[in-house]
Amino acid sequence: MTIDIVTAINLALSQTLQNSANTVLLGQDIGKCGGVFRVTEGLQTKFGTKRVIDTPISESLLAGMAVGMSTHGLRPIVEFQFMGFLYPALDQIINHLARMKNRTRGRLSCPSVLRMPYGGGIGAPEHHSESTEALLAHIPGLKVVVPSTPTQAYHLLIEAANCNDPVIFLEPKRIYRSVREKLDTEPTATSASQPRVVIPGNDLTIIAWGAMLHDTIEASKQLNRQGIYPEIIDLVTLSPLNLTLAYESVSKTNRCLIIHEACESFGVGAEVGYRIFDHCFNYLEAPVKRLCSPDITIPYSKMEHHYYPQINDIIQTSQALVEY
Amino acid sequence: MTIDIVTAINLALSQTLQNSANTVLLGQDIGKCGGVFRVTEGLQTKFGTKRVIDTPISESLLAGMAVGMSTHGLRPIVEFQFMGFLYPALDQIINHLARMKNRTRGRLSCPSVLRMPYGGGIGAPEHHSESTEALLAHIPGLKVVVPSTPTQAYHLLIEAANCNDPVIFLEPKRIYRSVREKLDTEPTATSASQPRVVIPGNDLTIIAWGAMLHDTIEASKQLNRQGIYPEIIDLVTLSPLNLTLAYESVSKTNRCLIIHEACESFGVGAEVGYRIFDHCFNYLEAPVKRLCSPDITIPYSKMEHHYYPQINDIIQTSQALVEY
Amino acid sequence: MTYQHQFSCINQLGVLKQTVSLDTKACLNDLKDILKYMILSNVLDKKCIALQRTGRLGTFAASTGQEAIFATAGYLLDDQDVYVPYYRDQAALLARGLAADKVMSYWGGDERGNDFSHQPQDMPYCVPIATQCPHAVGIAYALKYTQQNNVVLVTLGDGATSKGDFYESMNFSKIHNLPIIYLINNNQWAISVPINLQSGNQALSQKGLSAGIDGYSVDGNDILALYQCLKHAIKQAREHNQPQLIEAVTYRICDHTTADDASRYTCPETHTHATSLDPIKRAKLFLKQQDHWHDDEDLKHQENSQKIVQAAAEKYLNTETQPITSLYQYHGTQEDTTT
Amino acid sequence: MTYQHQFSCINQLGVLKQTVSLDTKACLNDLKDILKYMILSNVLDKKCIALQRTGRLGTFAASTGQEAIFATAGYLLDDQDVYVPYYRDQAALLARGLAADKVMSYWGGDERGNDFSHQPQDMPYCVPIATQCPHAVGIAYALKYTQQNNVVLVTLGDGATSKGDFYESMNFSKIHNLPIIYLINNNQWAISVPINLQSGNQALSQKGLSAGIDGYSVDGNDILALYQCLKHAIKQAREHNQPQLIEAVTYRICDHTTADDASRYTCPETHTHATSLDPIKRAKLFLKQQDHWHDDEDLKHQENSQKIVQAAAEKYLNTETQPITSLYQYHGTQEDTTT
Ligand SMILES: Cc1ncc(C[n+]2csc(CCOP(=O)(O)OP(=O)(O)O)c2C)c(N)n1
Ligand SMILES: Cc1ncc(C[n+]2csc(CCOP(=O)(O)OP(=O)(O)O)c2C)c(N)n1
Ligand SMILES: [Mg+2]
Ligand SMILES: [Mg+2]
Repeated sequence: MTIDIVTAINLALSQTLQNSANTVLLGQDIGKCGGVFRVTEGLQTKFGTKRVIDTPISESLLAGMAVGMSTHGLRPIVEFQFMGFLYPALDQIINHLARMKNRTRGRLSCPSVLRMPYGGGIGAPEHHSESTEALLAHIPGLKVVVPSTPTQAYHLLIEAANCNDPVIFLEPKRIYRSVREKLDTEPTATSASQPRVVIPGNDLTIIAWGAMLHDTIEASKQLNRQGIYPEIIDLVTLSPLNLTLAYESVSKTNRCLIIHEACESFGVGAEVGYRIFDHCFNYLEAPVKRLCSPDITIPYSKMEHHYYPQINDIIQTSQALVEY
Repeated sequence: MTIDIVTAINLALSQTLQNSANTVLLGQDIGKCGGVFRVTEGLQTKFGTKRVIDTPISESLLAGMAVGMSTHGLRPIVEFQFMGFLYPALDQIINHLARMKNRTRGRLSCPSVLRMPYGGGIGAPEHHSESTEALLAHIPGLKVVVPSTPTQAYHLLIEAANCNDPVIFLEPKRIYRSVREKLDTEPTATSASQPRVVIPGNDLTIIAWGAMLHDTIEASKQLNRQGIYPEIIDLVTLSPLNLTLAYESVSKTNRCLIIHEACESFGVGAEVGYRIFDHCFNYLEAPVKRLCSPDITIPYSKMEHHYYPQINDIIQTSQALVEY
Repeated sequence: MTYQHQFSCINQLGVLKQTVSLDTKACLNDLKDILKYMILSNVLDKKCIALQRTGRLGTFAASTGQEAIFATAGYLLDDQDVYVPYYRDQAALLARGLAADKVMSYWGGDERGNDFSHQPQDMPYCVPIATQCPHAVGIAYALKYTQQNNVVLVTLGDGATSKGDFYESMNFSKIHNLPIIYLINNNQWAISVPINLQSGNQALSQKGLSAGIDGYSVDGNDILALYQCLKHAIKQAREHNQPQLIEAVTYRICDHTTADDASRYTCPETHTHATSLDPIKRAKLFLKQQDHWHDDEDLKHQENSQKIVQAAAEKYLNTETQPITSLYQYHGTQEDTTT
Repeated sequence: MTYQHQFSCINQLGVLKQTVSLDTKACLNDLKDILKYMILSNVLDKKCIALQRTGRLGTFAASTGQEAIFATAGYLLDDQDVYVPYYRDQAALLARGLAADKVMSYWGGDERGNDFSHQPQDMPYCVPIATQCPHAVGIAYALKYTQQNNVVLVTLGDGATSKGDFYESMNFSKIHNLPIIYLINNNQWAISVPINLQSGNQALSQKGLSAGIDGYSVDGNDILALYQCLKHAIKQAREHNQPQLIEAVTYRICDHTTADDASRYTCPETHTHATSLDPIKRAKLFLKQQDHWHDDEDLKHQENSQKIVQAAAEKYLNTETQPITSLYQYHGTQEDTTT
């Protein structure tokens, strides 16, 4: 039986609540409603209202409570309804959640997970399609991860829930239901948050994550037919960055393309691109390229396909890069 | 008579209040107290409490009021006391100030200036030394500028106050009082927010802004004695980036160093570095280098000099780059 | 400084309470107009839901059962006043003159839905909860500063009263005595979160006390109570620069939006009861008793609304999408020299 | 649901009001201990200011004139309770057992000043205004969840009551009936902003009403009033899980911090008057009248405090700075497998 990403996360949450009596879930509509995307469906019935807490609309409070709960023995997992509603919580996240351990020289720490759906492409209203992961990646003390398959989501969430420090867990809502596979609950040998080569290849390296990874895989299939074989890397962890795998790959392929749906300037692609330029300087046969959204506000749903990179864009940019 | 940056900004504010009856100033302690850095000294006495408004401690409200004021005929200039206290306002800035014009197809726009001191090196308490300009630079619709001299600060603020859209005005507090010059109030031929070559040179290009620019100039003097002549570029506007001058320079020097006091990863240096790598790919004789703070929380004052790049670091990195 | 317990004027059968005096005929004429906008909003709701269900509209937030609140607020403001909506305000916007196709355009995923050319000073739809409150304060300050005799009316949901922006706004409004009215649509739900998990106090109007603002709770299905209360509040704000807070108590008998399924978390009995309190029905009963509405008008205005909405839908469905260049056009990053 | 007008027990001359009954001798012994911490805090303030003026300490926030509030709060909590300070709480922290050199260490720019090993569950200093309130709520939830019979006491300034975090916190505390006490140090100023530009209501305790929390205003220079009020609040929170709000009304007779110059914006007469209301002086007068403090004790405890503070200063000045590696040590970015 195959399951989707929503179900995988639900199972990981359930597992965590089962194993750790100190884990609590916080968020708007996560109780009876099961969350606006149904990720927490059934959990309140199973674990009670004290552990699965339907909260008022106070994002800043939620992040702040995560600080207080986690420094005092609980392990909060907070759901933010959409990434566009995270911003009121940034103060607590930047000034406290990320810093409490450093501030108290390790006396108090903040084991907590902040989950939220991110990204567009589902025709949602304004503010429901944000992809501002770069803001979080810039903050020392935060770990930022993005799953792209059900099994990975499952293990990544279990790992995040067991981490002794705060983890931002970004859920690619566009593929919540569309990517399915048989769930393998066996712990993996390596950490689930390590970058991985999804498809090996020799002609160029493409780095992606989340929903864009699947578009990249799709584009790759078409590129294969033209005799172009990209090596595709799933970054998984946006911060702290570990690009060892990427450096190895680019040293072999000599070409690199980075793909994300956030707007281009000052996005995650800038850091990844810079580092690859820097480390692979002598191996590059073409400039490292980025394929991102333009530096504009995300359009309302009617026009959003003019914003995100589309599969065809990936194909064309890859071709150009190989021909450079 | 020479004046410092604080005085230059004060004069620009006074000038703006004088010329534009719709300009109002908002902020904590900006009235009788004149602001914690005395930037607004005397302005309330001169222009009254209706135009120079001492506000409650509600940063989110201040940014939100700037939205409402600016869409309805006023031109608010808001002082945030320190950049570390801006975070509660990010929601209003990202979701509204930057987007109102786009959202309403130009019907409503937000001519406003958000001023704040940023950066460390003055031995201030925790949260008073933030340099998180990259977060703002990533948001389409915002202009982010940083002055580094009194005359430039004056013209840049006048320009910001006259801009029909929101401008983030970052004030390098470490050099608030230390950099002095004779104020030239004559409007410049080119816009004050254009990047500029501060010192021409041929051996490498160094890009900096704000307080670090002055450390760079200092380091450059010492490098000159060793026969190394950097070309120094003051970026002035962090977003939207205009790197034409930088590309020209690097095409000539073939080497580039970017300096900032924010932590390295996902900082402004990543975007600037990436773009220079990309555009100057065929001109570079060495990888573009960044000299930034490490990816850690800003230490309390006793240790902060272990955090920011120091003049000696600039010298050494420059030497290494020239010898690459 | 107190908050008032729930104020109502007409009972469920539309009967005027004995203690209430109807000041003028004008009032009844106004109420009749308001009722027409309520009906129009109701018909528009149904059409938008149908369009969404057939894939021709995006997520849509209806305001069924809450029409009286918005229609009255939108109707009572002057043209030069500023209305600051959240996202459930179609009845108010219609009463302010918005063309119904704009509502569809907005929920259909087109920024031009926010082009309120009928009242270009009104704020656009606001999605991030409670963030419209600080905007309203800034606008109120601007109005007072430029000595315009106008007021700002800002609406928000019961859920929005949990958010810091709301309190910070009220606090400033009171310190500076701004001409502003906060109108809460307390429909008992914030998506699936019931009011008792949203606030631990007795009445949301009580939240004004924190700022020193008088708060009123009013029956949000009672068109006359809303009319009197809002009229009073607008007057206080306009003539005395006294910020006002009104909690209109009602019930969201629709889903939160078309993306929601309220049956997952609501109780059917409560829902049935709430439906019986429908403000449109009650307003009709009342106006009939006052001889300001006649049996044939039920059908007439229903049909009339249907026509308007049908025409709007056609216009909406036949509107060309924006040129791609429009995506790039409205980001202010150019300097200019106008002062 | 009400808020109480300012509660006081002893007048300026230290005379017990007739209406007040002193329950036990124990109370007077407690008050005597509290007074000692007030004196210690006062002496520490002076020393820290001196160190700052001579370049050996960073910016420092004294609490002169506000010692009674903090010393009483710190003293009355149990060891297992959790104290959540802002940045003006040295008297409370001393009463909780913090070594005076830690205070210097913190304001001297050394993170180890936050290593409250005396009460490792207490929160560190909190600089961003009002942000400690949500932490306190999270802690209170954790305590109740694990069925510990402990309470959380969080302090904040009058300026902090303008910030959204404060209201959002109270709202949640009341919905979930958490064992939490909010204690406001209303010292009339937020740096240079006077209370009337900070809040437009009559009393800050009134802000609790928004959440349905009972609020008390108490004379913050009256050690007995504070004692009784805080004791009652702690009991309500501990035994009945009722969140509590106390506004302690006092005056900041010191500068905001050493970086401030209050003479720029305060009125000298008010300052002089406020100084005459000094809580230490009043506490001494009262305890002497109750035969719990004797003339020679003034000097004795002053000297004793001086000794403690002097030793602390020496320890602080002789402490090695941290190794550079410490800057990198406490950023949690490693996975681990403990559950
Ligand atoms: C800051 C923020 N958080 C979460 C959301 C998601 N959301 C949309 S509507 C809603 C409920 C709002 O309830 P209420 O204020 O009562 O208004 P109603 O929809 O009931 O009219 C939520 C949580 C949002 N829009 N903004
Ligand atoms: C969010 C935020 N904004 C601004 C500041 C700067 N600041 C430090 S103390 C202070 C005044 C605080 O006043 P109050 O809450 O009354 O406490 P007090 O210092 O008077 O005890 C301000 C504005 C801050 N620390 N945090
Ligand atoms: Mg609601
Ligand atoms: Mg104060």
